[in-house]
Amino acid sequence: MSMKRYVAVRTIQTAVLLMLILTFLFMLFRLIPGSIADQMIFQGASPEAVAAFEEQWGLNDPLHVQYYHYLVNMAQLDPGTSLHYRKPVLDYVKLKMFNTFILVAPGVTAGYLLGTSLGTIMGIKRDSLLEKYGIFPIVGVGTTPSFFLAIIGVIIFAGWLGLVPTSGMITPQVALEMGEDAPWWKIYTTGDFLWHYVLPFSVIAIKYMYEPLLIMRTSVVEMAGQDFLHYHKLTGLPKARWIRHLGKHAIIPIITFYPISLGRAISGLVLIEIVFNWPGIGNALVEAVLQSDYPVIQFVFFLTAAFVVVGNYVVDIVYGMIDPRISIAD
Amino acid sequence: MTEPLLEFRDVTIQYQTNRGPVTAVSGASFSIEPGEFSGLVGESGSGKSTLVKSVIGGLDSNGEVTAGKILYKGEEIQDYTEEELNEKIRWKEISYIPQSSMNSLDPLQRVSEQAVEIASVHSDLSKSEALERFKELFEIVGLSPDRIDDYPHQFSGGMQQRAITALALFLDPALIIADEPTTALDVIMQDQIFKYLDRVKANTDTSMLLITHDISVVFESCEQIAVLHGGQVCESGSVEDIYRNPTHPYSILLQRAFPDIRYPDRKLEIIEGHPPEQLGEVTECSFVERCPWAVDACYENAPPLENVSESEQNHQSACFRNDETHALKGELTELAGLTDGGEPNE
Amino acid sequence: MEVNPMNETPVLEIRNLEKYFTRKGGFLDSLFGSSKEPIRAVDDVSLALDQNEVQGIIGESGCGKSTLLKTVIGLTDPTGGDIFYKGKPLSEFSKRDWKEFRKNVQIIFQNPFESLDPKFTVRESLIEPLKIHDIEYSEERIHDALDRVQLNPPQKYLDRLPKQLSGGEKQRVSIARAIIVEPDVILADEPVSMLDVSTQAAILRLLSDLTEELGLSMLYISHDLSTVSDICDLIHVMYLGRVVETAPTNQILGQPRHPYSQALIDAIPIPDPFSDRPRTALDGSPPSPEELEAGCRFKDRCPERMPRCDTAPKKVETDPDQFTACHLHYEESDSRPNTEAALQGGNTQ
Amino acid sequence: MSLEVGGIRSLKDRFLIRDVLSGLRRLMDDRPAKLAMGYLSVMLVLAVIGPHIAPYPYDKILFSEAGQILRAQPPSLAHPLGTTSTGQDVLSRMIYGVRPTMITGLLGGLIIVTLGGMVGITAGYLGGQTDNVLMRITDFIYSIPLIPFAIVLVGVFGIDFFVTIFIIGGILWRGSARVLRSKVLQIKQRPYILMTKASGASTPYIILKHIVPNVGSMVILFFAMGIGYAIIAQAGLAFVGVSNPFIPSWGVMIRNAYRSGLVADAWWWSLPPGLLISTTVLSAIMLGRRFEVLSGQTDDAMLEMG
Repeated sequence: MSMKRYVAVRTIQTAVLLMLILTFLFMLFRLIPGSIADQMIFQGASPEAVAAFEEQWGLNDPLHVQYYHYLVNMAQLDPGTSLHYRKPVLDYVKLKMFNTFILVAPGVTAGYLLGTSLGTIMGIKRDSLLEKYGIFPIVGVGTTPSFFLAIIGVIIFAGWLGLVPTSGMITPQVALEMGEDAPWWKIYTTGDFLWHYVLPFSVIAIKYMYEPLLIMRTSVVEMAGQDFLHYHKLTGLPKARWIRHLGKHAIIPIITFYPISLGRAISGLVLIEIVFNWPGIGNALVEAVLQSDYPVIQFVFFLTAAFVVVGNYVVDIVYGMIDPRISIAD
Repeated sequence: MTEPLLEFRDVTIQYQTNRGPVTAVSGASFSIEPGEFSGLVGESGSGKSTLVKSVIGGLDSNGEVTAGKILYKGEEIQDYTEEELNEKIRWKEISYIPQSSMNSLDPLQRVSEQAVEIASVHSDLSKSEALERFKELFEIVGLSPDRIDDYPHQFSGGMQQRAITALALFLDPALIIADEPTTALDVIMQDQIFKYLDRVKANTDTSMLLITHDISVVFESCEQIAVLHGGQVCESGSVEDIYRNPTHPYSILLQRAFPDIRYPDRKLEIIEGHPPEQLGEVTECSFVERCPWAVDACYENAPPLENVSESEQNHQSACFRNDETHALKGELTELAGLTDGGEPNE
Repeated sequence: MEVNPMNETPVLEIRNLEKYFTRKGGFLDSLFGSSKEPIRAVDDVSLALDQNEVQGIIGESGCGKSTLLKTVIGLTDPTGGDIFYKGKPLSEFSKRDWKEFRKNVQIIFQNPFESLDPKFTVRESLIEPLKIHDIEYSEERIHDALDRVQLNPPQKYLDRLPKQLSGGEKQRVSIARAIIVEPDVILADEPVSMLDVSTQAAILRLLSDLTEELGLSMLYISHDLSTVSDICDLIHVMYLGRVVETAPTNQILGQPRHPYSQALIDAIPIPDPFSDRPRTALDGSPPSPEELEAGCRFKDRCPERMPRCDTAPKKVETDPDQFTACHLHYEESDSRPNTEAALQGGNTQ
Repeated sequence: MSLEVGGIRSLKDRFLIRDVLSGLRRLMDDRPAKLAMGYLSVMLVLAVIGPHIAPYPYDKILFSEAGQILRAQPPSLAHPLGTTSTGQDVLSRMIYGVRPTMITGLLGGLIIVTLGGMVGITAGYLGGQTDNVLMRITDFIYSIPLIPFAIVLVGVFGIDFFVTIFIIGGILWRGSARVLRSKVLQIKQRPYILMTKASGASTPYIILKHIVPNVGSMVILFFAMGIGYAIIAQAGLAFVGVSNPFIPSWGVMIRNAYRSGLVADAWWWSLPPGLLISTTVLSAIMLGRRFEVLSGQTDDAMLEMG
């Protein structure tokens, strides 16, 4: 299969998958007991607001027309207005997304880097003490729910040692002092933010180190047994160079596993955000569910699913470029 | 006689397992002279692969040369560390053609890149010199030189085997160890590879140690042969001597187990059983359970390698009944109904 | 199914069998405008196997011999031609005929290490075909089957799992499994190629003895002419999906007429340091079956290449009972119109 | 005649029993496996009799002799794990919590492995369009983040303990389906399957007699991992609050401890349930993994879960 064809296939598959998710969401929210309009009025919306809402989503139209409106709105990234906050969902969610991103991207990346390097060492130094006993705490972390890991962190570092705050992203005082006019990114540059950031970041890094570590360890062991690496060793490559070869191959499963891991990270992240009361989309989702804020639920859920799907797509393309067996037709 | 290029002296190799030490090779001795092609023959479980791995350091981590010496140009190399092997032996002196050539090239790297890397580690060749040299070798092994930049998956199995052979010849080694280089190939492809190896033999001083289960290939392509069974060298000598006058019961039977296309009606010999797995020290002839002529003595001691006759140089056999084998062979001919046509040059 | 008492009908006959693999062309292929030629794995192969006859099919890996076998046994459907069992075409088989056929035609595969279910004991592996074919059986029948393949005493082997058997023993169990239902035909797919040479001869002799004792017919597939010479009566040489030459064993070994058969025989190593056999004159490897040109498939590697080779050669009787598909062996005037379909071999007898 | 009939029946009986017995025998020779098995056995017993041996009813509010509610008391002889902020005995709640945990694990694991096994084996063995459709469905399921999905479903459609288990099982089968499919793809090309097929055996026969036994150890591994992941996911949902708060699961305990604001001070309240979740999950996964390793299978299944 040529690279062109490979990309085309994956692109179409991804587009279909996104459509499927959208459709699934559409159907899900049409199954909700009671009409959304009732719910809005119950929450104190004005009749005009209800009418506007129904207008935007075409709620009084037949189902296929509704579906059409729904797709158009989603495609234009216009997921409507939050029922609870009375402002456009996108505006409300934008900042939350950033908060999540700034926590999860560095956290998961750090976990991946740590896990991959530790896994490589363990795979190469088999039968060493590190390999034999080092695996226990790692597996322990893997089998501990992420939120509990976060709680342990809070108990030890915030409660007993008092090194960091128990929750939040910034001390309200600090935010207030900055004033209304400060640009939105200002708070991320403060020391106070960093102080709040350390613990959740570390918890995520530790939690997401476990899988790449195990995969890399297995992969290194497996790869070291491959004929071509054995051959390369016998050609007399110095150890460091040989390990570089090994690493290049052993890392492939890590790359292919990344989207699955990312999906799980997003899933588990919701819980970590709640423990630390971090104002990200995880918290927003739970809040929206508790307030029956359907436009927000719908959009946030779509975002998380789309993130996984698109992540998967990107990784597959990258993988295709790395491996000449895919990118070079024979 | 000159100093042998590579010499095994009473080499014993054991693997540590949780059932105790398993002896893969016990007391094996034989040598390779400079410029010579030498064949090491044995069926699976004979220890032939273990023996060659011990030379270039490919033994599994639980394997070890527990006794004896391996001498390369007179220097003991059995205790070399990885670094020493890299520095002194691998590719500069001894190169290697692995059994699984199909999977031995890095699938993510162009073949030429792999060659350049080897050159940069072991020689002073510049990149362009290395590529030039690699192109020449591609030609020698019958590949088109403009394909050096291909990826391995763009080659067929036979072509990958040739590319691997080109890499083995790359730095003009004194010795090439080829571990079943053609087992996975069809006959025509196998013959093509040997055609190019013949060319190497004619044009260079390179020696070769050919490991194979196929005695025909050794008879055709090598000057010396060693027959291995259950970790012991049964018999060694020139291919002519062993062909004409096989002395160890295993070589006698093995030779007759091979079909000869010239005599399609000849009945083939069957050797019952398998080479044993040896736990601990080996204190008997490893062929004893399969040997039709075993006597009590064969169970009590491992027979030493001894010269077979005054007239045949270097022809050695490890059997307590060396002197009787001519009579025994006669018995066999009768048993198997071997036609006289199967024994030319007697 | 009726059996011809005169045995004039071959037990198994293949007529102009074709197996083409169409490569999956989907929506995307039409998008990129790449329509692909089918892979012609088996192309116009005919043969007839009489009772108690052993025929060999010889060719290099990728020549289509394994596909041929899988098609004959019904694991994949042919795309052209037909297979006849005792005179009846498979395409007209009723359910009962199929049952009968599947009992009477048994297969033995190449890899003894994967031929037996690792979770089944020897006894269970042997009972299974009997159960599938609703054959009543007794302990004796199982013992008898193991006896026949020289696994003695049977009690020693009955309760073993495959991992407790050696390669040769496994292959013997596979054979026992095949003969336990008392078939007419055995299809053997390189059954000894993965065994040590000391065991090879034993298995070959066993197969040879069994076909004689039980009156079996056998189609034996191999890449190695030297091992089959003893066992086969007739040999078909196959190259890239086509049979290029058919002849009795001694005849083909002594006087191969097709240049490819010649090359195959010439490349076999001889266990004799004095033989001075010249190395093969052939270069390169067979072209990919995906991109075949018209005409003789061997032409690009053939030392005897002529302009005529661009048309497909027809099969002619070059010697008594020896059929060769090569332009060297007949005059141009003999040739019928050169469409491939019209050029059939006369090898069905 | 009787011998033949007996032969057939004993074949079938011995076949399954032999496999399971030999697996268990190998497990019993392995120290970590024995430990895990012992731990899980204790948990199972507690799940059955727990409520009868717990010192106090889990929801009983306890008072001191002075008539004060025993709020967040540290561990003492009377209350080895202390009390909660509403004056309940932590140890008793822990013991009560074993049952919902075990139900979640076993039921969740069962759903996961049944769905995953059915989809994976069917797709792998039948191939073609069936495979294509089933695998696209699996891809789709893979794109659904479990916890947000469960939060939405449970939050919108009402909260029920068993519903959450079904949601968890309905998502997490995807990993086992994928791995089992690729395993079956390998196995179905093996000569012994082709041989059985060529002798005319039916598809269900081949799947039941040859495919399933040969992926059996992997199925058991997925069951064990399913137990673990179901427990973790359920605890997570309980912690968020989208689970029945009146079922005294360990997840709910952690939630209560966390919500009380005493999480850092009253460590005896939040740590024990979390640690028990970890050890239970660890034991289950380790047991499955040991079983698979000892049955001589590869360990590529380990990480595809979830």
